[in-house]
Amino acid sequence: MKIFYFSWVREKVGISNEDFSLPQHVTNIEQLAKFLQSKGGGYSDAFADLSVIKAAVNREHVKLDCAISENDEVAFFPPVTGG
Amino acid sequence: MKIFYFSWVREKVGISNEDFSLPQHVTNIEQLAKFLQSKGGGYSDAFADLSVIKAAVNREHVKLDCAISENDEVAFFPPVTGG
Amino acid sequence: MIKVQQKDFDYGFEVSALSKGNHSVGGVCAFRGLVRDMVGNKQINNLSLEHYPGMTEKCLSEIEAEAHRRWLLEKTLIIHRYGLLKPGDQIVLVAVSSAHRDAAFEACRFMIDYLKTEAPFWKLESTAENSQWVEAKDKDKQAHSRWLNNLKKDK
Amino acid sequence: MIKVQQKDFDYGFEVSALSKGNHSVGGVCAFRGLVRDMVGNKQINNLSLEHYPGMTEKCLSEIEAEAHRRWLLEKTLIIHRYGLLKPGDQIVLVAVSSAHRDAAFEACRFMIDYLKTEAPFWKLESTAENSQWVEAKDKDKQAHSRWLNNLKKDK
Repeated sequence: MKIFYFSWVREKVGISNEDFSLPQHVTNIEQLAKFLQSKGGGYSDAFADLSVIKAAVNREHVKLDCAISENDEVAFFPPVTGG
Repeated sequence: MKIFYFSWVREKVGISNEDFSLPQHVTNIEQLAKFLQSKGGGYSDAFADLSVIKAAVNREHVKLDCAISENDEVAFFPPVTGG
Repeated sequence: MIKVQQKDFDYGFEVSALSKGNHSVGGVCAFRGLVRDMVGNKQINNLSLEHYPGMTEKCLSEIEAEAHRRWLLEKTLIIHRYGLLKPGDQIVLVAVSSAHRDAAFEACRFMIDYLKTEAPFWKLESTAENSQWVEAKDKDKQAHSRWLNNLKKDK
Repeated sequence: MIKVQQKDFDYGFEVSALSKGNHSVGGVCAFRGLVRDMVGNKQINNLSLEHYPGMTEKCLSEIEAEAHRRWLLEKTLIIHRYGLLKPGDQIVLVAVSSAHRDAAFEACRFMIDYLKTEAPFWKLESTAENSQWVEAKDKDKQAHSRWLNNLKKDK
Protein backbone atom coordinates (compact mmCIF):
# COMPACT_ATOMS: atom_id res chain seq x y z
CA MET A 1 0.00 0.00 0.00
CA LYS A 2 1.15 3.53 -0.76
CA ILE A 3 0.45 6.20 1.86
CA PHE A 4 0.75 9.93 1.20
CA TYR A 5 0.91 12.69 3.81
CA PHE A 6 0.19 16.37 3.15
CA SER A 7 0.50 19.74 4.88
CA TRP A 8 1.20 19.56 8.63
CA VAL A 9 0.49 15.81 8.68
CA ARG A 10 3.44 15.43 6.30
CA GLU A 11 5.58 17.77 8.42
CA LYS A 12 4.81 15.89 11.63
CA VAL A 13 5.25 12.41 10.15
CA GLY A 14 8.48 13.66 8.56
CA ILE A 15 8.00 12.06 5.13
CA SER A 16 5.70 12.82 2.21
CA ASN A 17 4.90 9.20 1.30
CA GLU A 18 5.85 5.63 2.06
CA ASP A 19 5.26 2.05 0.96
CA PHE A 20 3.43 0.20 3.69
CA SER A 21 2.41 -3.41 4.31
CA LEU A 22 -1.09 -3.44 5.67
CA PRO A 23 -1.30 -5.59 8.85
CA GLN A 24 -4.10 -8.16 8.66
CA HIS A 25 -6.18 -6.64 11.48
CA VAL A 26 -6.19 -3.18 9.85
CA THR A 27 -9.21 -3.07 7.55
CA ASN A 28 -10.37 0.55 7.50
CA ILE A 29 -8.98 4.11 7.59
CA GLU A 30 -9.59 4.64 11.30
CA GLN A 31 -7.73 1.46 12.19
CA LEU A 32 -4.85 2.47 9.92
CA ALA A 33 -4.65 5.92 11.51
CA LYS A 34 -4.62 4.39 14.99
CA PHE A 35 -1.99 1.86 13.93
CA LEU A 36 0.21 4.66 12.58
CA GLN A 37 -0.36 6.68 15.74
CA SER A 38 0.88 3.71 17.81
CA LYS A 39 4.21 3.76 15.92
CA GLY A 40 5.22 6.73 18.11
CA GLY A 41 7.47 9.70 17.26
CA GLY A 42 6.19 11.95 14.50
CA TYR A 43 3.31 9.56 13.75
CA SER A 44 2.06 9.78 17.31
CA ASP A 45 2.01 13.58 17.06
CA ALA A 46 0.44 13.69 13.56
CA PHE A 47 -2.39 11.31 14.44
CA ALA A 48 -2.97 12.49 18.03
CA ASP A 49 -6.41 13.97 17.19
CA LEU A 50 -8.27 12.08 14.45
CA SER A 51 -11.05 14.70 14.45
CA VAL A 52 -8.75 17.12 12.59
CA ILE A 53 -7.52 14.60 10.01
CA LYS A 54 -9.09 13.89 6.64
CA ALA A 55 -8.37 10.95 4.38
CA ALA A 56 -8.57 9.90 0.75
CA VAL A 57 -8.58 6.40 -0.69
CA ASN A 58 -7.62 6.06 -4.32
CA ARG A 59 -7.83 9.86 -4.67
CA GLU A 60 -11.40 10.18 -3.38
CA HIS A 61 -12.37 11.80 -0.08
CA VAL A 62 -13.55 9.14 2.39
CA LYS A 63 -14.79 8.86 5.96
CA LEU A 64 -12.87 7.12 8.76
CA ASP A 65 -14.87 3.92 8.36
CA CYS A 66 -13.88 3.46 4.71
CA ALA A 67 -12.59 -0.07 4.07
CA ILE A 68 -9.05 -0.41 2.68
CA SER A 69 -6.93 -3.18 1.23
CA GLU A 70 -3.33 -3.73 0.19
CA ASN A 71 -3.67 -2.31 -3.32
CA ASP A 72 -5.19 1.02 -2.30
CA GLU A 73 -3.53 4.41 -2.39
CA VAL A 74 -4.25 6.18 0.89
CA ALA A 75 -3.63 9.80 1.91
CA PHE A 76 -3.91 11.68 5.21
CA PHE A 77 -4.16 15.47 5.45
CA PRO A 78 -5.88 18.36 7.29
CA PRO A 79 -9.05 19.94 5.82
CA VAL A 80 -8.23 21.49 2.44
CA THR A 81 -7.63 25.24 2.04
CA GLY A 82 -7.30 25.90 -1.69
CA GLY A 83 -9.05 28.40 -3.93
CA MET B 1 -40.00 71.33 -21.66
CA LYS B 2 -37.80 68.88 -23.54
CA ILE B 3 -39.30 65.51 -24.44
CA PHE B 4 -37.24 62.53 -25.62
CA TYR B 5 -38.55 59.40 -27.33
CA PHE B 6 -36.68 56.10 -27.55
CA SER B 7 -36.94 52.74 -29.32
CA TRP B 8 -40.31 52.06 -30.97
CA VAL B 9 -41.89 55.07 -29.23
CA ARG B 10 -39.38 57.22 -31.13
CA GLU B 11 -40.08 55.36 -34.38
CA LYS B 12 -43.83 55.76 -34.05
CA VAL B 13 -43.72 59.43 -33.01
CA GLY B 14 -41.24 60.01 -35.84
CA ILE B 15 -38.82 62.25 -33.96
CA SER B 16 -36.25 61.57 -31.24
CA ASN B 17 -36.92 64.71 -29.21
CA GLU B 18 -38.79 67.98 -29.24
CA ASP B 19 -39.26 71.22 -27.33
CA PHE B 20 -42.73 71.35 -25.92
CA SER B 21 -44.82 73.95 -24.11
CA LEU B 22 -46.66 72.27 -21.30
CA PRO B 23 -50.40 73.13 -21.41
CA GLN B 24 -51.68 74.42 -18.03
CA HIS B 25 -54.00 71.47 -17.40
CA VAL B 26 -51.22 68.90 -17.94
CA THR B 27 -49.56 68.35 -14.54
CA ASN B 28 -48.35 64.76 -14.55
CA ILE B 29 -46.86 62.12 -16.87
CA GLU B 30 -50.13 60.31 -17.53
CA GLN B 31 -51.86 63.55 -18.56
CA LEU B 32 -48.92 64.42 -20.82
CA ALA B 33 -49.03 60.98 -22.47
CA LYS B 34 -52.77 61.34 -23.06
CA PHE B 35 -52.32 64.86 -24.41
CA LEU B 36 -49.67 63.62 -26.84
CA GLN B 37 -51.90 60.71 -27.82
CA SER B 38 -54.69 63.17 -28.67
CA LYS B 39 -52.41 64.93 -31.19
CA GLY B 40 -53.11 62.06 -33.61
CA GLY B 41 -50.83 60.54 -36.29
CA GLY B 42 -47.70 58.89 -34.97
CA TYR B 43 -48.38 60.14 -31.43
CA SER B 44 -51.76 58.44 -31.38
CA ASP B 45 -50.11 55.16 -32.39
CA ALA B 46 -47.15 55.48 -29.97
CA PHE B 47 -49.30 56.25 -26.95
CA ALA B 48 -52.22 53.93 -27.81
CA ASP B 49 -51.48 51.63 -24.86
CA LEU B 50 -50.01 53.37 -21.82
CA SER B 51 -49.48 50.04 -20.06
CA VAL B 52 -46.49 49.33 -22.33
CA ILE B 53 -44.88 52.75 -21.98
CA LYS B 54 -42.34 53.77 -19.35
CA ALA B 55 -41.28 57.30 -18.53
CA ALA B 56 -38.40 59.21 -16.98
CA VAL B 57 -38.40 62.71 -15.54
CA ASN B 58 -35.03 64.44 -15.25
CA ARG B 59 -33.34 61.13 -16.07
CA GLU B 60 -34.98 59.12 -13.28
CA HIS B 61 -37.54 56.35 -13.83
CA VAL B 62 -41.00 57.54 -12.70
CA LYS B 63 -44.56 56.27 -12.50
CA LEU B 64 -47.44 57.69 -14.55
CA ASP B 65 -48.63 59.87 -11.68
CA CYS B 66 -45.31 61.70 -11.40
CA ALA B 67 -45.84 65.50 -11.35
CA ILE B 68 -44.12 67.51 -14.07
CA SER B 69 -43.47 71.17 -14.79
CA GLU B 70 -42.14 73.31 -17.61
CA ASN B 71 -38.45 72.96 -16.70
CA ASP B 72 -38.41 69.17 -16.59
CA GLU B 73 -36.76 66.84 -19.07
CA VAL B 74 -39.22 64.06 -19.88
CA ALA B 75 -38.66 60.80 -21.79
CA PHE B 76 -41.01 58.06 -23.03
CA PHE B 77 -39.84 54.57 -23.97
CA PRO B 78 -40.72 50.87 -23.77
CA PRO B 79 -39.30 48.72 -20.93
CA VAL B 80 -35.50 48.66 -21.16
CA THR B 81 -33.62 45.72 -22.71
CA GLY B 82 -29.92 46.38 -22.12
CA GLY B 83 -27.24 44.16 -20.64
CA MET C 1 -16.09 53.29 -12.67
CA ILE C 2 -18.62 53.38 -15.48
CA LYS C 3 -18.01 53.60 -19.22
CA VAL C 4 -20.73 53.98 -21.85
CA GLN C 5 -19.12 53.68 -25.24
CA GLN C 6 -19.55 52.62 -28.85
CA LYS C 7 -16.07 51.13 -29.22
CA ASP C 8 -15.00 47.69 -28.06
CA PHE C 9 -13.00 47.16 -24.86
CA ASP C 10 -10.11 44.94 -23.75
CA TYR C 11 -11.72 42.51 -21.31
CA GLY C 12 -8.51 41.27 -19.67
CA PHE C 13 -7.07 44.76 -19.27
CA GLU C 14 -10.28 46.15 -17.78
CA VAL C 15 -10.77 43.34 -15.27
CA SER C 16 -7.09 43.38 -14.25
CA ALA C 17 -7.36 47.08 -13.44
CA LEU C 18 -9.75 46.18 -10.57
CA SER C 19 -6.95 44.52 -8.59
CA LYS C 20 -3.80 46.07 -10.04
CA GLY C 21 -1.51 47.30 -7.28
CA ASN C 22 -4.15 46.53 -4.65
CA HIS C 23 -3.13 43.55 -2.54
CA SER C 24 -6.26 43.79 -0.39
CA VAL C 25 -8.17 42.14 -3.23
CA GLY C 26 -8.79 38.44 -2.63
CA GLY C 27 -11.32 37.89 -5.41
CA VAL C 28 -12.61 39.42 -8.61
CA CYS C 29 -15.95 38.39 -10.09
CA ALA C 30 -16.65 39.47 -13.66
CA PHE C 31 -19.62 39.04 -15.97
CA ARG C 32 -19.18 39.55 -19.69
CA GLY C 33 -22.26 39.75 -21.94
CA LEU C 34 -21.95 38.85 -25.62
CA VAL C 35 -24.22 39.05 -28.69
CA ARG C 36 -25.67 35.64 -29.53
CA ASP C 37 -26.28 34.55 -33.12
CA MET C 38 -29.55 32.72 -32.46
CA VAL C 39 -32.52 33.88 -30.42
CA GLY C 40 -35.17 31.17 -30.36
CA ASN C 41 -35.07 29.95 -33.95
CA LYS C 42 -34.11 33.32 -35.43
CA GLN C 43 -30.65 33.86 -36.90
CA ILE C 44 -29.44 37.30 -35.78
CA ASN C 45 -27.39 39.30 -38.27
CA ASN C 46 -26.77 42.23 -35.98
CA LEU C 47 -27.97 44.06 -32.91
CA SER C 48 -28.40 47.80 -32.66
CA LEU C 49 -28.26 49.26 -29.15
CA GLU C 50 -29.92 52.62 -28.51
CA HIS C 51 -29.55 54.42 -25.20
CA TYR C 52 -30.50 57.64 -23.42
CA PRO C 53 -27.26 59.62 -23.07
CA GLY C 54 -27.07 61.29 -19.70
CA MET C 55 -29.65 59.08 -18.05
CA THR C 56 -27.58 55.97 -18.80
CA GLU C 57 -24.52 57.31 -16.99
CA LYS C 58 -26.65 58.52 -14.09
CA CYS C 59 -28.39 55.17 -13.76
CA LEU C 60 -25.21 53.07 -13.92
CA SER C 61 -23.50 55.33 -11.36
CA GLU C 62 -26.42 54.84 -8.99
CA ILE C 63 -26.27 51.05 -9.41
CA GLU C 64 -22.55 51.13 -8.65
CA ALA C 65 -23.07 53.36 -5.59
CA GLU C 66 -25.81 51.05 -4.30
CA ALA C 67 -23.50 48.02 -4.64
CA HIS C 68 -20.88 49.83 -2.53
CA ARG C 69 -23.53 50.59 0.10
CA ARG C 70 -24.63 46.96 0.29
CA TRP C 71 -21.24 45.19 0.26
CA LEU C 72 -17.68 45.89 1.32
CA LEU C 73 -15.95 46.17 -2.05
CA GLU C 74 -12.65 47.36 -3.38
CA LYS C 75 -13.58 48.47 -6.91
CA THR C 76 -16.48 48.12 -9.31
CA LEU C 77 -16.67 48.54 -13.07
CA ILE C 78 -19.54 48.70 -15.55
CA ILE C 79 -18.84 49.02 -19.27
CA HIS C 80 -21.83 49.06 -21.63
CA ARG C 81 -21.60 49.54 -25.38
CA TYR C 82 -24.15 51.08 -27.74
CA GLY C 83 -24.47 51.20 -31.54
CA LEU C 84 -24.27 48.40 -34.07
CA LEU C 85 -22.97 45.05 -32.81
CA LYS C 86 -22.70 41.61 -34.42
CA PRO C 87 -22.81 38.08 -32.98
CA GLY C 88 -19.79 37.39 -30.77
CA ASP C 89 -19.28 41.08 -29.93
CA GLN C 90 -19.01 42.19 -26.31
CA ILE C 91 -22.04 44.19 -25.07
CA VAL C 92 -21.45 44.61 -21.39
CA LEU C 93 -18.90 44.02 -18.64
CA VAL C 94 -19.68 44.14 -14.94
CA ALA C 95 -16.80 43.41 -12.57
CA VAL C 96 -16.18 43.67 -8.84
CA SER C 97 -13.09 43.26 -6.69
CA SER C 98 -13.31 42.57 -2.97
CA ALA C 99 -11.37 41.02 -0.11
CA HIS C 100 -13.84 38.12 -0.14
CA ARG C 101 -15.48 36.09 -2.88
CA ASP C 102 -19.05 36.21 -1.54
CA ALA C 103 -19.21 39.99 -1.73
CA ALA C 104 -17.66 39.93 -5.21
CA PHE C 105 -20.19 37.41 -6.54
CA GLU C 106 -23.22 39.00 -4.91
CA ALA C 107 -22.36 42.54 -5.95
CA CYS C 108 -21.55 41.51 -9.52
CA ARG C 109 -24.87 39.72 -9.94
CA PHE C 110 -26.74 42.55 -8.25
CA MET C 111 -25.25 45.06 -10.69
CA ILE C 112 -26.06 43.09 -13.85
CA ASP C 113 -29.59 42.29 -12.58
CA TYR C 114 -30.26 45.97 -11.87
CA LEU C 115 -28.66 47.10 -15.09
CA LYS C 116 -30.95 44.77 -17.07
CA THR C 117 -34.14 46.32 -15.68
CA GLU C 118 -33.06 49.92 -15.05
CA ALA C 119 -30.39 51.11 -17.47
CA PRO C 120 -32.01 52.91 -20.45
CA PHE C 121 -30.83 50.69 -23.31
CA TRP C 122 -32.99 49.22 -26.06
CA LYS C 123 -31.96 46.41 -28.41
CA LEU C 124 -33.07 46.16 -32.02
CA GLU C 125 -32.40 42.69 -33.45
CA SER C 126 -32.00 42.31 -37.20
CA THR C 127 -32.45 39.06 -39.07
CA ALA C 128 -32.21 38.57 -42.84
CA GLU C 129 -35.98 39.32 -43.00
CA ASN C 130 -36.61 42.18 -40.60
CA SER C 131 -35.69 44.18 -37.51
CA GLN C 132 -37.51 43.86 -34.21
CA TRP C 133 -37.22 45.62 -30.88
CA VAL C 134 -36.39 43.08 -28.20
CA GLU C 135 -39.10 42.68 -25.57
CA ALA C 136 -38.28 42.95 -21.88
CA LYS C 137 -38.16 39.59 -20.10
CA ASP C 138 -40.22 38.68 -17.02
CA LYS C 139 -37.21 36.65 -15.90
CA ASP C 140 -35.16 39.85 -15.71
CA LYS C 141 -37.85 41.58 -13.66
CA GLN C 142 -37.88 38.61 -11.27
CA ALA C 143 -34.09 38.71 -10.95
CA HIS C 144 -34.43 42.38 -10.06
CA SER C 145 -37.18 41.74 -7.48
CA ARG C 146 -35.02 39.17 -5.73
CA TRP C 147 -32.78 42.03 -4.56
CA LEU C 148 -35.75 44.10 -3.37
CA ASN C 149 -36.88 41.13 -1.26
CA ASN C 150 -33.35 40.74 0.10
CA LEU C 151 -33.40 44.40 1.03
CA LYS C 152 -36.64 44.00 2.98
CA LYS C 153 -35.28 40.96 4.79
CA ASP C 154 -32.19 42.93 5.81
CA LYS C 155 -34.30 45.51 7.60
CA MET D 1 -11.01 22.22 -19.05
CA ILE D 2 -8.83 22.01 -15.97
CA LYS D 3 -5.24 23.12 -15.51
CA VAL D 4 -3.15 22.55 -12.39
CA GLN D 5 0.10 24.42 -12.78
CA GLN D 6 2.90 26.25 -11.07
CA LYS D 7 3.26 28.97 -13.68
CA ASP D 8 1.10 32.07 -13.97
CA PHE D 9 -1.69 32.35 -16.56
CA ASP D 10 -3.07 35.06 -18.85
CA TYR D 11 -6.48 35.86 -17.36
CA GLY D 12 -7.90 37.68 -20.40
CA PHE D 13 -6.73 35.04 -22.85
CA GLU D 14 -8.09 32.15 -20.76
CA VAL D 15 -11.53 33.71 -20.20
CA SER D 16 -11.82 34.75 -23.84
CA ALA D 17 -11.21 31.15 -24.92
CA LEU D 18 -14.56 30.21 -23.31
CA SER D 19 -16.53 32.14 -25.93
CA LYS D 20 -14.10 32.37 -28.84
CA GLY D 21 -15.77 31.36 -32.09
CA ASN D 22 -18.90 30.25 -30.22
CA HIS D 23 -21.78 32.63 -30.87
CA SER D 24 -24.16 30.61 -28.70
CA VAL D 25 -22.51 32.18 -25.67
CA GLY D 26 -24.54 35.02 -24.17
CA GLY D 27 -22.64 35.39 -20.92
CA VAL D 28 -19.36 34.48 -19.27
CA CYS D 29 -18.95 34.57 -15.51
CA ALA D 30 -15.41 34.42 -14.16
CA PHE D 31 -13.95 34.35 -10.68
CA ARG D 32 -10.30 35.17 -10.15
CA GLY D 33 -8.68 34.52 -6.77
CA LEU D 34 -5.61 36.48 -5.73
CA VAL D 35 -3.12 36.36 -2.85
CA ARG D 36 -3.86 39.07 -0.28
CA ASP D 37 -1.11 40.86 1.63
CA MET D 38 -2.94 41.05 4.97
CA VAL D 39 -4.86 38.31 6.72
CA GLY D 40 -6.36 39.65 9.94
CA ASN D 41 -3.55 41.82 11.24
CA LYS D 42 -0.77 39.67 9.78
CA GLN D 43 1.35 40.92 6.91
CA ILE D 44 1.82 38.04 4.45
CA ASN D 45 5.19 37.80 2.73
CA ASN D 46 4.31 34.78 0.65
CA LEU D 47 2.01 31.82 0.30
CA SER D 48 3.11 28.28 -0.48
CA LEU D 49 0.50 26.02 -2.05
CA GLU D 50 0.89 22.26 -1.70
CA HIS D 51 -1.41 19.85 -3.52
CA TYR D 52 -1.98 16.14 -4.12
CA PRO D 53 -1.00 15.51 -7.75
CA GLY D 54 -3.43 13.11 -9.38
CA MET D 55 -6.20 13.63 -6.85
CA THR D 56 -6.33 17.36 -7.61
CA GLU D 57 -6.96 16.79 -11.30
CA LYS D 58 -9.52 14.07 -10.56
CA CYS D 59 -11.35 16.26 -8.07
CA LEU D 60 -11.47 19.34 -10.31
CA SER D 61 -12.67 17.25 -13.26
CA GLU D 62 -15.50 15.88 -11.14
CA ILE D 63 -16.52 19.38 -10.03
CA GLU D 64 -16.56 20.48 -13.65
CA ALA D 65 -18.61 17.45 -14.72
CA GLU D 66 -21.12 18.05 -11.91
CA ALA D 67 -21.55 21.69 -13.03
CA HIS D 68 -22.35 20.46 -16.55
CA ARG D 69 -24.90 18.01 -15.12
CA ARG D 70 -26.63 20.73 -13.10
CA TRP D 71 -26.71 23.56 -15.65
CA LEU D 72 -26.81 23.99 -19.41
CA LEU D 73 -23.35 25.37 -20.09
CA GLU D 74 -21.14 25.94 -23.10
CA LYS D 75 -17.67 25.68 -21.55
CA THR D 76 -16.08 25.60 -18.12
CA LEU D 77 -12.53 26.27 -16.99
CA ILE D 78 -10.68 25.78 -13.72
CA ILE D 79 -7.05 26.85 -13.39
CA HIS D 80 -5.37 26.39 -10.00
CA ARG D 81 -1.75 27.17 -9.25
CA TYR D 82 0.57 25.55 -6.71
CA GLY D 83 4.01 26.44 -5.40
CA LEU D 84 5.32 29.72 -4.02
CA LEU D 85 3.10 32.79 -4.56
CA LYS D 86 3.33 36.37 -3.33
CA PRO D 87 0.67 39.01 -2.60
CA GLY D 88 -1.10 40.11 -5.78
CA ASP D 89 -0.40 36.82 -7.58
CA GLN D 90 -3.22 34.87 -9.18
CA ILE D 91 -4.11 31.62 -7.36
CA VAL D 92 -7.21 30.39 -9.10
CA LEU D 93 -9.53 31.05 -12.05
CA VAL D 94 -13.00 29.55 -12.42
CA ALA D 95 -14.94 30.58 -15.51
CA VAL D 96 -18.15 29.49 -17.21
CA SER D 97 -19.75 30.39 -20.53
CA SER D 98 -23.44 29.81 -21.19
CA ALA D 99 -26.29 31.06 -23.33
CA HIS D 100 -27.78 32.69 -20.21
CA ARG D 101 -26.31 34.65 -17.33
CA ASP D 102 -28.08 32.82 -14.49
CA ALA D 103 -26.51 29.48 -15.40
CA ALA D 104 -23.10 31.14 -15.80
CA PHE D 105 -23.25 32.80 -12.37
CA GLU D 106 -24.64 29.78 -10.54
CA ALA D 107 -22.23 27.29 -12.07
CA CYS D 108 -19.22 29.56 -11.49
CA ARG D 109 -20.07 30.01 -7.82
CA PHE D 110 -20.84 26.31 -7.43
CA MET D 111 -17.43 25.39 -8.83
CA ILE D 112 -15.43 27.75 -6.60
CA ASP D 113 -17.47 26.75 -3.51
CA TYR D 114 -16.84 23.06 -4.18
CA LEU D 115 -13.21 23.62 -5.07
CA LYS D 116 -12.66 25.40 -1.72
CA THR D 117 -13.89 22.43 0.31
CA GLU D 118 -12.91 19.49 -1.90
CA ALA D 119 -9.83 20.16 -4.00
CA PRO D 120 -6.71 18.86 -2.19
CA PHE D 121 -4.74 22.09 -1.79
CA TRP D 122 -3.14 23.39 1.40
CA LYS D 123 -1.90 26.91 1.97
CA LEU D 124 1.13 27.78 4.09
CA GLU D 125 1.25 31.50 4.91
CA SER D 126 4.58 33.08 5.74
CA THR D 127 4.99 36.33 7.65
CA ALA D 128 8.31 37.94 8.67
CA GLU D 129 8.09 35.92 11.93
CA ASN D 130 6.88 32.47 10.95
CA SER D 131 4.96 30.15 8.62
CA GLN D 132 1.52 28.78 9.44
CA TRP D 133 -0.81 26.36 7.71
CA VAL D 134 -4.07 28.13 6.91
CA GLU D 135 -7.07 26.69 8.75
CA ALA D 136 -10.19 25.66 6.85
CA LYS D 137 -13.05 28.15 7.23
CA ASP D 138 -16.54 27.27 8.50
CA LYS D 139 -17.81 29.85 6.02
CA ASP D 140 -16.46 27.74 3.16
CA LYS D 141 -18.13 24.62 4.52
CA GLN D 142 -21.42 26.51 4.73
CA ALA D 143 -21.05 27.75 1.15
CA HIS D 144 -20.54 24.14 0.12
CA SER D 145 -23.61 22.91 2.09
CA ARG D 146 -25.80 25.48 0.36
CA TRP D 147 -25.44 23.47 -2.85
CA LEU D 148 -26.25 20.18 -1.12
CA ASN D 149 -29.49 21.75 0.14
CA ASN D 150 -30.25 23.02 -3.35
CA LEU D 151 -29.75 19.52 -4.67
CA LYS D 152 -32.29 18.12 -2.20
CA LYS D 153 -34.81 20.78 -3.13
CA ASP D 154 -34.42 19.93 -6.81
CA LYS D 155 -35.44 16.33 -6.21
